[in-house]
Amino acid sequence: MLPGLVFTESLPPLSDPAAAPGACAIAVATHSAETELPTAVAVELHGITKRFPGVVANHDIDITVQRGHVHAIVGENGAGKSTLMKTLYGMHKPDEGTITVNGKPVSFSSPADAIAVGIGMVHQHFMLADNLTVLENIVLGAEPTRGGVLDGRAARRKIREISDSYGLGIDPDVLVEELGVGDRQRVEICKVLFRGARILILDEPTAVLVPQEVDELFGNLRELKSEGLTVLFISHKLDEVLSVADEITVIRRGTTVQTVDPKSVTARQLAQLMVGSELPIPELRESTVTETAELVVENLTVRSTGGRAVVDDVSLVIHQGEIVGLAGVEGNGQAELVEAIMGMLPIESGRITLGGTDIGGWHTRERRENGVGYIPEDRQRHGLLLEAPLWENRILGHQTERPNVRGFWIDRGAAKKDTRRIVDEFDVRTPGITVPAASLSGGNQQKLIVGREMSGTPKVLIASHPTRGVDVGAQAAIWEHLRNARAAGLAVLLISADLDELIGMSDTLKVILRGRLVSEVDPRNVTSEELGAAMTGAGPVSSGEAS
Amino acid sequence: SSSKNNSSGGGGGGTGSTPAKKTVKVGLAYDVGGRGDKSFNDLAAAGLEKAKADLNIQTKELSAVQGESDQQKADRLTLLATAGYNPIVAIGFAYAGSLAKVAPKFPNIHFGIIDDNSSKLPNVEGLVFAENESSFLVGVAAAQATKKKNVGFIGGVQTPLIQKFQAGYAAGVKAVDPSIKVQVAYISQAPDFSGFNDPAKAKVIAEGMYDGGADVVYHAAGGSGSGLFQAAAAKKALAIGVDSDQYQTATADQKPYILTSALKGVDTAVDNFIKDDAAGKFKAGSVRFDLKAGGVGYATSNPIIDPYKAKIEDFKAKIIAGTITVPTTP
Amino acid sequence: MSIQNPLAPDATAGRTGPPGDLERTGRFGTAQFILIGLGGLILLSFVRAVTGASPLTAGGTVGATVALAVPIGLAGLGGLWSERSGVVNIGLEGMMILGTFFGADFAYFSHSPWMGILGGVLGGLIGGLVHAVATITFGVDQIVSGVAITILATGLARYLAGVFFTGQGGGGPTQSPSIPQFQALKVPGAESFFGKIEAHHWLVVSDVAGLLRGLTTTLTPFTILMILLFPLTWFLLWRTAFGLRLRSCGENPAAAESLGVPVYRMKYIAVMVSGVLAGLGGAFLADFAGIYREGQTGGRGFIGLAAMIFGNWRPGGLAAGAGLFGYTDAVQSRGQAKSVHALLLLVALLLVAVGGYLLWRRRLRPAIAGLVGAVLVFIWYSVTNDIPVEFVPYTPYIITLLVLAVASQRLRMPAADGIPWRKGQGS
Amino acid sequence: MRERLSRLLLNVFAAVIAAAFAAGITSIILAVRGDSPTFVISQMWTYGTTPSSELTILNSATVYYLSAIAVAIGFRMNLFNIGVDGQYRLAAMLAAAFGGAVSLPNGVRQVAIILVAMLVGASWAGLVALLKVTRGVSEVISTIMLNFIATGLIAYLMRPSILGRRSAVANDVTTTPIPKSGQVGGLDLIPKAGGKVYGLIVLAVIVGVLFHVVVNRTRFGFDLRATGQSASAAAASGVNVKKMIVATLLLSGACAGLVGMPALLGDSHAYSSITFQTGLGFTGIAIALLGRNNPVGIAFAAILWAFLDQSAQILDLNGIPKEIVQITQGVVVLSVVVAYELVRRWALAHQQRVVGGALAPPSDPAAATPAQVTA
Ligand SMILES: Nc1ncnc2c1ncn2[C@@H]1O[C@H](COP(=O)(O)OP(=O)(O)OP(=O)(O)O)[C@@H](O)[C@H]1O
Ligand SMILES: Nc1ncnc2c1ncn2[C@@H]1O[C@H](COP(=O)(O)OP(=O)(O)OP(=O)(O)O)[C@@H](O)[C@H]1O
Ligand SMILES: [Mg+2]
Ligand SMILES: [Mg+2]
Repeated sequence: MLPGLVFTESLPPLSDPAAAPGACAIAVATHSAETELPTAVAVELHGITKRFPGVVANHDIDITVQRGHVHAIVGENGAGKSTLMKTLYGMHKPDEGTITVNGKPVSFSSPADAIAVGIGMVHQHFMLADNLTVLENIVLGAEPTRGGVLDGRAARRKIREISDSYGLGIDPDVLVEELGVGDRQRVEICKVLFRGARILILDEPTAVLVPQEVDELFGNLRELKSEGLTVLFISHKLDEVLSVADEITVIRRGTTVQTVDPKSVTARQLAQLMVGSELPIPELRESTVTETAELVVENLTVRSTGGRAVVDDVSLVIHQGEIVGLAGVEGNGQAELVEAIMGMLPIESGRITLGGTDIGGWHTRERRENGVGYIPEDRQRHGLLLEAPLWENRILGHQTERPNVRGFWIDRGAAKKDTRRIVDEFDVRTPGITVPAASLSGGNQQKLIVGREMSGTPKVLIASHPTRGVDVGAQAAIWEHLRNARAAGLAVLLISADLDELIGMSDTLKVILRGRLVSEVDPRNVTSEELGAAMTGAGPVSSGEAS
Repeated sequence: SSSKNNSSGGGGGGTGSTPAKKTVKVGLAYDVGGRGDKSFNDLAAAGLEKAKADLNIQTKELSAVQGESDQQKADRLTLLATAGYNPIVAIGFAYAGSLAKVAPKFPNIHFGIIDDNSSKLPNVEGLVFAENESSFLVGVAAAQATKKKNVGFIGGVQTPLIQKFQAGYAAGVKAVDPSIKVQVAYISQAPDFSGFNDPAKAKVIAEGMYDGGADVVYHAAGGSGSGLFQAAAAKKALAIGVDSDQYQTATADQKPYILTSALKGVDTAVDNFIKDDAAGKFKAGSVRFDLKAGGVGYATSNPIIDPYKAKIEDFKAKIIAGTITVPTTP
Repeated sequence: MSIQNPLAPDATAGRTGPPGDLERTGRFGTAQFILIGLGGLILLSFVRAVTGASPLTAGGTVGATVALAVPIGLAGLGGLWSERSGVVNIGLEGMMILGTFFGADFAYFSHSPWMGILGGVLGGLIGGLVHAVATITFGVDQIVSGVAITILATGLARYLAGVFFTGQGGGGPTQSPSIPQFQALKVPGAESFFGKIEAHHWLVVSDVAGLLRGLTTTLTPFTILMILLFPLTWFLLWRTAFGLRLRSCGENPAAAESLGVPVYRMKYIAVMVSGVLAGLGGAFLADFAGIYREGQTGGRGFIGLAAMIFGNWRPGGLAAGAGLFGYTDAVQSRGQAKSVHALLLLVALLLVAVGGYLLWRRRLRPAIAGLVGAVLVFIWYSVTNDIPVEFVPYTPYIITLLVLAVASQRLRMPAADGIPWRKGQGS
Repeated sequence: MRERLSRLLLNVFAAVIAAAFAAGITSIILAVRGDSPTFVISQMWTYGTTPSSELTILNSATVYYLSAIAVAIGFRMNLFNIGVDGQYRLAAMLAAAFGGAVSLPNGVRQVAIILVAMLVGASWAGLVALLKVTRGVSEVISTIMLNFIATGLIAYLMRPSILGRRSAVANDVTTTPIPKSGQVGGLDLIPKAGGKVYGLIVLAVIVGVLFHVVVNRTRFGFDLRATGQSASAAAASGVNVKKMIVATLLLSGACAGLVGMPALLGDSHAYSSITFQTGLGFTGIAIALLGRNNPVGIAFAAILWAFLDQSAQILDLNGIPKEIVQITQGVVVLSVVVAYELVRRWALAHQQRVVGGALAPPSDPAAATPAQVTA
C-alpha cells in the first residue's frame, strides 16, 4: 500500500504530523501526566517486537499508557493490535523489548503472571465456556474457596457487588450459552474486574454491540476510569474511539505510527493515519428499487424449542434492486428469521415466496439453488470450512451449481478457476487458492464469502453483518459490491449491528423487537440515535412511520 | 485302538545315538491361550512332558492368538512342518480347516489334531474324546450328592463341544433321578469367547444357581471355572471341575467343595500319539478316547466322592458295555 | 441495569436450578428421584409377584448388581474424568487390563487385598500416563492412542504375567494363582432376619427386604470404597475450584488458559486419574473373581464408556447407566431365560408409564409410540414362555439400547472434548 | 504438484522416524529380557518376507483394508463406527447362509452373495443411523451395544433348526457350504507362496478407488467431508445433515459387509461362529487412523499391520514371547501418529513461513497466515 512509511517514536509525542502521508494537521496529544510522578504511568511498552513464522506482527512498538486513562489503539485488520495486547497479557513473550507496569519492569510467562500484577484482558473473540454458568466463568482461576470447596455464596456476593457498582446487570446463575452477545461482553468485563484488575485491556469490545450497548459500556468505562483504573481499548469504529479515549495510538503494519489526542483529530484523519485512505461512508446512490417483489415473507412465525414465538407474525417484501435493512438488538429474532428464510429452521406458520413460488417446504439446498445467497452472521461456524482450501470453500453452499460441479462430479478445474476470479474481483489477499481458509485474516475470509455468494447472479441475498470486524478498507469494498449487485436487480436483506451501515445502505429499514416487526423507518431521515431508540422499544421513530 | 501299549524305549529301528531314547522333533500348535492356560492347552503340554520321559524330544510349541484367520493357523502349521518337525499336533478343532489345507502339502509328516475327526487324509489322525460320557458320570455323582434335587451346569461358551458336556451331564443326572432339576447357563455365545475367561461372571451365575436351589454345580467353562469354586466355597455347596482333576489345583478353602472333576485325557492322547508315531504306529483316521479306552473319566481324589463311587462305576460299566448310550446334544 | 435482559427473551429463558447451584441441575430434583425409585420398586415387586421370577429382587441380585456394575462404573468414571478435561479415552479397556494384572499381582505377592487396590492404581496410572503423554504433549489423535494403549496393555499384561506368575501355584502367562480377596462385611443377624422376610414373597415388603439383605451382607470394603468414588468425583469436579478448572479445560481450554489455568497440567491430572479409576475397575474385577485371568475384562472398558455417554458425562447418570447394566446382567446371570422373560413384562409396564407421562405432557406422537411399544412387548411376553437362550447373555445390551431409544437424548458432551489442544492455541 | 510431492516425502519421512522409534522401544524391551534386538528384527524381516508370509500378509491386509475403509467412511464425517465388527460378522453369516441356500448361475451367485452381505451390513449400520437421527442416540454407544447383540443374534440364527448345520464329525456348526459355483478363486500373484491371493483383493482395490473418487471427486463426497469438517457450515450450505448421517452409515455398513467376503468366498466357503475371523472391526479402527483415513495411507497401514502380525509368528519358534510384538504394535501405532503430528506441526510452521513470504512482510501482514483457528 504505502511504501516508504516513516516509523516514528510515539513518545515523546510526535511533533511532525507530516510523517503521516496525506499530511493533515493533526494536533499532537499533550500529556499533562508527563509532568507528574513516573508512577502515573501505568504501562510502558518499549521496543516490542514479536515475530511469527514469516510474519513480523509487532515491530519496535512504543506505547506509554497513563494511569486512569482510556487509551485507544487503532489500526487496520492484522495491524498487530491483538498481538501486542496478548504480549502485554502474558499470552506470549515478546522477542524483543521491555514491558514496565507501574514503574516496575516485568516479564510474564503466562497470563497468570499478568493477572497477578493487576492486568486483565477482554479478548476479541469471547473466551467463555458456554456450558458453564456465568459465575463459573467469572471465578475460574480465581475461585473463592472455603476449605477447598468453591464458595458460591461469596462469589455470588462479590459478582453482585461488581455488577451493581458498574451497572453490569449480571445474573451469576445463568448458563453462558443462554446469553446474548452484549451480556457476554459484560461477563467478560466482570471477569476482569473480579480479579481486581487495575489495568484493563479491551480488544474490540464493541464489534458486536448496538449503540445503546456501546453507550452503556462507555458509561462503565468512565466509571472505571473514575475509580483510577486504566483501560486499553481497541476498536475499528473510529467515532467511538474519539468519544471515549483520552489518548489514541495508531498502529500500522506492526508498528506505532503516532499517538494523538482525540480532541484534536477527526475520524477522517484517523482513518488516513491508519490506512492512508479516506474513511468510507456507507451510502446508496439513486434508488434502483423496482416493482417486482422478489422475496415475500407473509405472517411468518417460528417457535423456539421451548415453544416461544421467536419470530412472530413477520411480513416482509423485498423487491428487485432493493436493500431492506433490519434493525434490532441482537437476540430479537433476526437470526431465526434468517434461518427460517434459509430453510435451516422449521417454520410454524406463514408463507415464504421467492419470485412468486412458495418455497416454504423447500430444503435449504433448493432455496440456494434457486438463487438465494447467504452471508452468515457467524462466518467461521456457518460460512467456511476452515481447514479446507479456498477453492473448496468456493464450492461450499453451491455444491450443486456450475461451475463447481458437472453433474455428479466436482469440477475441480472450473471451481479453482472461479475461485481465482473471486480472489481477483473481491481483492481477497491470499498467497493462493490452495491455502486453508483458516489462514486468511477475518476480513479476507469475509470477502471470500461475499464474493462467493454474489457469484452466479443470485436473485436474493441474505446478508447478516457483512462487515463485522472488517477494517475500513475492506468495508468499502463490500459496500461497493452490494451497491453494484443492487443496481443489477438483486434483492437484499441486510442485517447489521452497525446502524450507520444500516441507515446508509438500506432502501427500506424495519425494526424487529421480540420477534415482531415493530416499525418501519425512512433511512433517509433517521439518525442512529433515533433508530437505536426504536430498537429498544423506547419509542417509535417519528419519521416515516409506515406499515 | 491305540491304547496304553507304550513303546518303552527305542523300539524297532532305533536310530538313536542315545542308548535308550529315540530322538523326535515334535511340533505343537496350541489353541488360543497356549501353554500356561491352566486348561486345555496345558493338558496337551502335560502330555508332551509325559512323552519326554520315554523319548528324546525336541519340541517347538507355537500358539494361536485371539481372532486370527484360518490362514494364520495354516501358516503356523506350515512353519512347524518346514522347520522339520514331525509329528505335529494341533491342539483344538479350530485347526481343522487349516490342517486340511496344509497336510496334503507335507505328505511325509504326520499330524495329530485334538477334538476333530473330520479329516480323511492319509497323514492326519484325529484324537477325539467322549466328553459326554465323563460328564454323564459326574452327573451321576451330582445326582447322588444333591440334597435339594437341584443341580447346575455352567458352560463357558455355547458351542457344540460344550453342549456335549451339558448333554452328558444332564443325562447322568436324570439317569439317577429324573425329578432332579438341572439349571443350565452359558456365559457367552460364540464367537464371543469371553465366557472361557470370565471368572467374575461365572461366580455370579454360580451364586445365582446356588441361591436358586442348586447344591451341586458342574462347569465346562475353562478359565472361568475358578469363579464357580469360589462361589461354592462361599455358599458351602458342591462344585464339579472339568478336564483335569481340579481338586488338585484348587486352594485349600475350596478343596472340600470340589466333589469331583470330569477328566478329559488330552495329555494321554498327546502322549500316546507321539509315542505311537515314534514307534512307527501312526494310523490315519481317528481315535476316540472314551470310557472304554480310558481316555475320559472322573476324579476320585476328594474322598467325599467315595460313597457315590459304586453307582458311578455301575453306570460306567453300562456305558462301556454299550447298554447306555450317552447323548451328545442336549 | 442492562438493557439486554428485557430485550432478549432468549437470555433468561429456560433458567432453572436453585441459586445454590453452580451448574444447572437436570430436570429432576431429589424428591422426584426418590419418587421414581419408589415407583420402580413397586413396579418391580409387582412384576416379581406376577411372574414368580424371584431373582428380580433377591438379595443376591443386589450383591451381583453391585459387583457387575462397579467395574463398569469405574471405567465410566475414568472416562468421565478424562473427557471432562477434553481428552477422549477409548483406552479404558487397556487401562483396566493393566489394573487386573497389577491388582492381582500386588495382592498375591503381598498376601493382602489392600495392596491389590494399590496395584490397580499403579497399573491404571501407567496406562493413563502413556495416554496423557501421547495426546496432551504430542497431540496425537485421541482415539488412535486409546486403541494403541489397549493393544499394548494386552501384550504387556500377558508378557508380565508370564514373568511373574509362572511357577506360582496355578499361575502362568494367562492367569494368576488365587489371590487374597476382600470379604463381605456382614451386618450380624441381617442375613437371617431379612432372609426370612424375603422368603415370604410378600409384595413390596419382601422385595425391600431382599434389597436390604443384599446391602447388608454382600458389600466388601473395596466395593464401598469404590462406590464412594462416585460422590467424591461429583464433589471434586462440581464443588471445588480444582474441579471447575478441570472442567473448564474440557469446555473451552482457550478461556481457561487466558485466566491462568495450567491447561496441560489439568489435563494430565485428569487423564492420569482416569487411568487410575479404570485400573481400580480392573483390580476390583480381579478381586471379585479372586484371580487374574487374561481377557477377564471382556470389553467392560467399552461398556463403561457407553455408560458414561448414557449418563451424559455426569457421575449420577453414569451410576444409573452402570447400575442398569449391572442389574440386567445380574438378573440374566442369576435367573437366566425365565427372569429375562419376566423383564419383558417390566419393560412393557415401563413403556406404559413413560407413554402415560408423555400423554400427560401432551407429547402425542412419542406417547403413542411408547404405548404401541408397550402393547407389542406385552404381546411378546404373553405368547412366549421364554426368550431364546442365545440372547440371554446379551440382555443388558439390548435393554440399554432400548432405554436409550425410548428416553429422548439430550446429550451434552464437553464442548472441547476430543479436540487436541496446544498451548497458546487460543491466543 | 510439487506441493503434493513434498507432502508425500514428509509422510514417508514421518513413517521412517516412527519405524525407527518403535524399533528402538522394542529393542529396549528385548534387551531388558536379554534377547538380541537385531536378531529379532532380522528374524522378523526374514520370515515376513518369505513368499508364503507375503501371501498371508497380502490376504490379511485385504481384509484389514476393507474394514479400515468402512471405519474411515464414518470418520470422514465425524462418525465413529465402532460397529464394523458386528456388521461384518452378521453380514458374513447371512451372506454365507444365502450363498449355501440359493442356486444361481456362476458369476451371478457371487455377486448376489456380496450384495446380500452389503445389504446386511448396511441394515445393521442403518439401525445405528436410525437411532441417531430419530432418537439422538450416540453412535458410539449404539454400535458397542449392537456388536454384542449381533453375537447373540448370530448364535440364535446359527441354531441347527434355523440356518446352522451341525457337522457330523467336527465340533462345529456352520452354514451350508457355498458350492464351487459360488466361490471366488484365488490369484497366483506370488510365485512359490504355496497358495493363492484372495480373488477379492480386486474388490478391495475397487473399494479403495471408489472411496477416493466418491469422497474427493463427487458432490456427495463433498457434502460428506463438509459435514465432517463443520456440521454447522454444511447445514448452512444446504446439506441435509440427517440424510448424510444415514447415507454415510449405510455406506460404511455396506463396506463393512464386504469385510468377511474374501475369506468366505475364497477360503472357508461357510460361516462358522467358531472359526470365522473375529475382531476385524477393531483392527480396522487402528488401521484407518494409522492411514489417516486416506485410501492410500490405509493400504500401507494395512500391510504394515499384517506384516507385524505375520512376522511375529517366527518369534515363538525362537523362544521369544510373541506378545512382544503386540507391545511393538502398540508402540508402532503411537510412534507413527506422534511422528505424523510432529511432521504436521513442522509443515504448518513451514506453510506459515511460505504464506508469510508470499505476502512479503512486513509490507502487508494483514493477509498473512496462520492456519490455527482461534477459539
Ligand atoms: N499466533 C500467530 N501465529 C502466526 N501469526 C500470527 C499469530 N497471531 C497473529 N499473527 C499474525 O500477526 C498479524 C497481526 O495479527 P493481530 O491479531 O495482532 O492483528 P489485529 O491488529 O488484532 O487485527 P484485527 O483488527 O483483525 O483484530 C496477523 O497478520 C497475523 O497473520
Ligand atoms: N494461534 C494462532 N496461530 C496462527 N494464526 C493465528 C493465531 N491466532 C490468530 N491467528 C491469525 O491471526 C489473524 C488475526 O487474528 P484475529 O483473531 O485477531 O482476527 P480475525 O478474527 O481473524 O480477523 P478480524 O478481526 O479482522 O475478523 C488471523 O489471520 C488469524 O487467523
Ligand atoms: Mg485483533
Ligand atoms: Mg481480528
